[in-house]
Amino acid sequence: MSSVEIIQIWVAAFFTLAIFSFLYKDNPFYKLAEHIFAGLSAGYYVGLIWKAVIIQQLWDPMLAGSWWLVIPGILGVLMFARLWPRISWVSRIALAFVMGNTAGIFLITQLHGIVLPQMQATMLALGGTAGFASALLAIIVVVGVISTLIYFYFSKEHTGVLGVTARVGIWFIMVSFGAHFGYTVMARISLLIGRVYFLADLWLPSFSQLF
Amino acid sequence: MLRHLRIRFLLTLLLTLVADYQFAVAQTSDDIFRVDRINALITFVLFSIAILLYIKWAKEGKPLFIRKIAGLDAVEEAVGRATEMGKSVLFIPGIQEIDDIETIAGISILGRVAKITAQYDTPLVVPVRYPMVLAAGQEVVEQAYIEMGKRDSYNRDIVRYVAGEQFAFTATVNGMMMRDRPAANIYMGAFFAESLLLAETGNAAGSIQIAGTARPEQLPFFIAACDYTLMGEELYAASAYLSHEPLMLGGLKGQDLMKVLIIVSIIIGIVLMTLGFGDAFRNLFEAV
Amino acid sequence: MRTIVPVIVAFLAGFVMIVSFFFNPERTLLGRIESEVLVWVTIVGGFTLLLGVVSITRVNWQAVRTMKEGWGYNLLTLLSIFVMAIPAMLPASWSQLFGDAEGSIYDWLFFHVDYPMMATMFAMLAFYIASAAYRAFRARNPESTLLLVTATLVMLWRIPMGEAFLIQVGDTLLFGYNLPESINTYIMNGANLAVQRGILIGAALGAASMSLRIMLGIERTYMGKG
Amino acid sequence: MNFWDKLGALDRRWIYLLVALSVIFPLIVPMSFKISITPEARQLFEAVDALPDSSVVMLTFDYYPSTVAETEPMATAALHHLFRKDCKVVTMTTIPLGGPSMAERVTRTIAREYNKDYGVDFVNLGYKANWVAVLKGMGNSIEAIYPADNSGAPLSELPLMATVKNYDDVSFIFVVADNDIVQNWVSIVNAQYGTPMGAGVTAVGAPKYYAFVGSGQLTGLLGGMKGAAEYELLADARGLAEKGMGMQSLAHLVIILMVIVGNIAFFAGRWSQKGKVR
Repeated sequence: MSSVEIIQIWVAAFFTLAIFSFLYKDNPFYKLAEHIFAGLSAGYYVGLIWKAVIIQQLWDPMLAGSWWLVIPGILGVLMFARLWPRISWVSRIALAFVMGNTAGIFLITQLHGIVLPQMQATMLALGGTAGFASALLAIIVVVGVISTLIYFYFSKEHTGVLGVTARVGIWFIMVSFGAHFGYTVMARISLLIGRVYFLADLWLPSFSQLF
Repeated sequence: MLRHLRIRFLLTLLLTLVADYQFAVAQTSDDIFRVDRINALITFVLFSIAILLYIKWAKEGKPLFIRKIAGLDAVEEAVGRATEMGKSVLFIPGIQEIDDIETIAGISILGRVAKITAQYDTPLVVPVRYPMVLAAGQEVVEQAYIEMGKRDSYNRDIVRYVAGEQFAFTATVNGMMMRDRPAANIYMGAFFAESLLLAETGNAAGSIQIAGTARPEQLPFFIAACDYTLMGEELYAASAYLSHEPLMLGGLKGQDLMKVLIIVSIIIGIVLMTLGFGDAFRNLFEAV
Repeated sequence: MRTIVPVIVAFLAGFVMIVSFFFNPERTLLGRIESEVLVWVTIVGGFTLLLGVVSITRVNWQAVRTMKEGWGYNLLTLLSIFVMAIPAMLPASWSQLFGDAEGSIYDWLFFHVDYPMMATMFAMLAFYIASAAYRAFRARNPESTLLLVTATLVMLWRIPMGEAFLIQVGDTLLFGYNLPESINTYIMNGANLAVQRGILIGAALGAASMSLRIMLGIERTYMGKG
Repeated sequence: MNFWDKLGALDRRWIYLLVALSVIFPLIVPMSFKISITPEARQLFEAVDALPDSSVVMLTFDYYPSTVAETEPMATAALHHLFRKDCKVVTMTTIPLGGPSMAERVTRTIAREYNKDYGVDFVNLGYKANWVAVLKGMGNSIEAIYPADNSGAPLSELPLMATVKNYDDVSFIFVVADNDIVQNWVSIVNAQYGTPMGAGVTAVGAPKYYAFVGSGQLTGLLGGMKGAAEYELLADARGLAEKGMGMQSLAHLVIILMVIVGNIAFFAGRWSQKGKVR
């Protein structure tokens, strides 16, 4: 390990431990780390947008002749009108442009890319010839999808057949959320493993280099 | 007149946009109109009509039925318990800004809770993280107290601003819970990782806990740690049920109609597939 | 004027996308417009991020100026913003410390300060989950019992040690029934898939309905007050 | 205060300590287990493996530094697999905080091992804002959205990009993500342009995406660190995820134990109190 590497590791280890110190209680080290973190992240955005948007998407193409890009450039600058209450309404134009476009894409893709394919995939033949296991699976999927949809149907009281189906729905939902629970626990532990690995595999060995 | 012009404008726009200019470089298909996407077009048209019609009806004040969400009974029961015990109720409308629809739903449920606490003079505490949410929350709570004829019991500190980042906010609220030991904690809105910490502390403080959020990764934790949980769309439905706000209500009803159509289509598909000649029907839903 | 212009802009920006979906972009004027609009949106979108930075700067500057309690921390945030941003905006041709390539100040601060902190923030949750598991997750009713039982099975199934255990259980108690495989088939690809599909369809309808309202200018919450 | 109450009121820092020990212990006493492969991971691997040599594959770095422990092993294993197969790799990201830096560093590090040349064998497009428009816009023209790559070189100067104009020229999209973006890759790109895709996601999101695997919109799925470990094994690129499995095992057991003991303490405490009232 070179001395530069050792410094890098110690800096990273210091901030890792400063964040972990919140587990004991809120303290100045955590506050310090938290505020530096907020600042660096904001600074990262500035560097990124400067390069990826202002230079690459606006400045260079405009120099190359795409003068009309001045329009989105102005729209972008209008966004900052938000900061002054008196002219903040101007920023709505820019915001409306982005929101409207996203809405237009979403309106179609949610129906075309999610609702239709998911409906189609649920149209399964029940009791086919492929054997008991796949027949059972088809029934589980079909009953699960329909009863979940009915559970989240609000225009009728959940009584009678609807009530029974919604009841089945809730059991299905609990199984699915149980799976979600298990997976989420797994996710959080993995992240801890990542940090412990860094501390144990890189930081600890650097001690022997120091002394 | 204006309406007529609007339609003319739209048609002209449409025709200019899709006229055949022949500057194709590489053509994937010869048709200008994507005939293969007609199923998406039909879905899109049906969907738009359903939503817009119901919103129109809701605005006109037509009675549109939404069932009462079971979770709302649980909320009322919890507030009732707090009254009996002479303890306070803690309500958190999520940790997001006011432009998040989950926060909006949370605030409208807060209106209902405030009415009950006003009626029985039960202390209510609402910590919020953003000035805009503070303003909206204060407005709703004050309105509720006035409606119940308890203008005098209202004070501006019911909804209070707790500054700070996600975990700092959580730490402060947790402190409040352990100190005041509220009889009921109600969480309605957008929650993230702090859901765990809040629910855990509330549990240690011995409070009844009711939660509602649309975030699927937080729902399981709320279900396991709270006495009742409003899941996903139930949060919006509860809010529409209480506020009768035409956009929310109309949207919800329109979506419900679509759900019926979807369920019916799925069932037809399943029956036809099971009988062995469903492929043609199933292909109607092919997304290309 | 203050609402009608944004509403028209929102409508047109969305309308182009919907029409172009149903027509062949290559042969119409529409295709050209669609492409251009999308480029514009990515540009304007970039400025939204900067807006966030400006408001963080403002909030912290206010705190420093009025010497609010703990203003030293706010000053630190301000300094961090500048230390990160300014070298990144200077051309890399001046010095290798500038720009954002490997070896620059920007890259170094990101990988050795920002990155470890961000990775640690969420790692803390592992501890919180364990303590909540002990103190709050109760099998208080049949629903939450089912949830916890499924969660336990899935947690076992996803780790090699647990999987071996489940196979053992299947072998000795259930006549060689393959437990891990059926967890994958019936829980993950059965009940879970079905519920997620139902929720997906519901959420897609909700998102589409919101989009429709935004496009038509019925829903204007996003514009804010003023 | 009886035993059960004391057990219920245990200070949470003891539990934190137990979790820490469960993760540290396997580092001191290494444990190795046989890692089984789920069908979803195998499908993804086989779809990538079946691509003809020198196909163009798009690999996305749609994750924040906060989830690298789960996602980076997936991206790394995928890169090993792709470079070994001589595929051409185009990387991009929709994550503003760190995405471009991580894509650059990970890709270049692995490319060095296989002597791959930048611009010929792989390109890092980097970041552009507003992912919905980015995903949609690349369907018309990648160059319109990305006039230059991450380091600022115009796309026209990169030989690889001369053959990759839009999704039609991409054989497979390998999404590595820690957020809902997967859903948009599916509903915007796969549904409209038909490009086959598979996803490696954090465990938090994984249960949801089974619905897309079931509908055939995703060819396969890797869920969390276990999913990453599976791909590492399949692609013969052993790394961090596989090593992490031992730690993961013990920690899961600790959590399960906590749930069980916590519930016993709770119900036993309740039961003993009932006894007293009588």
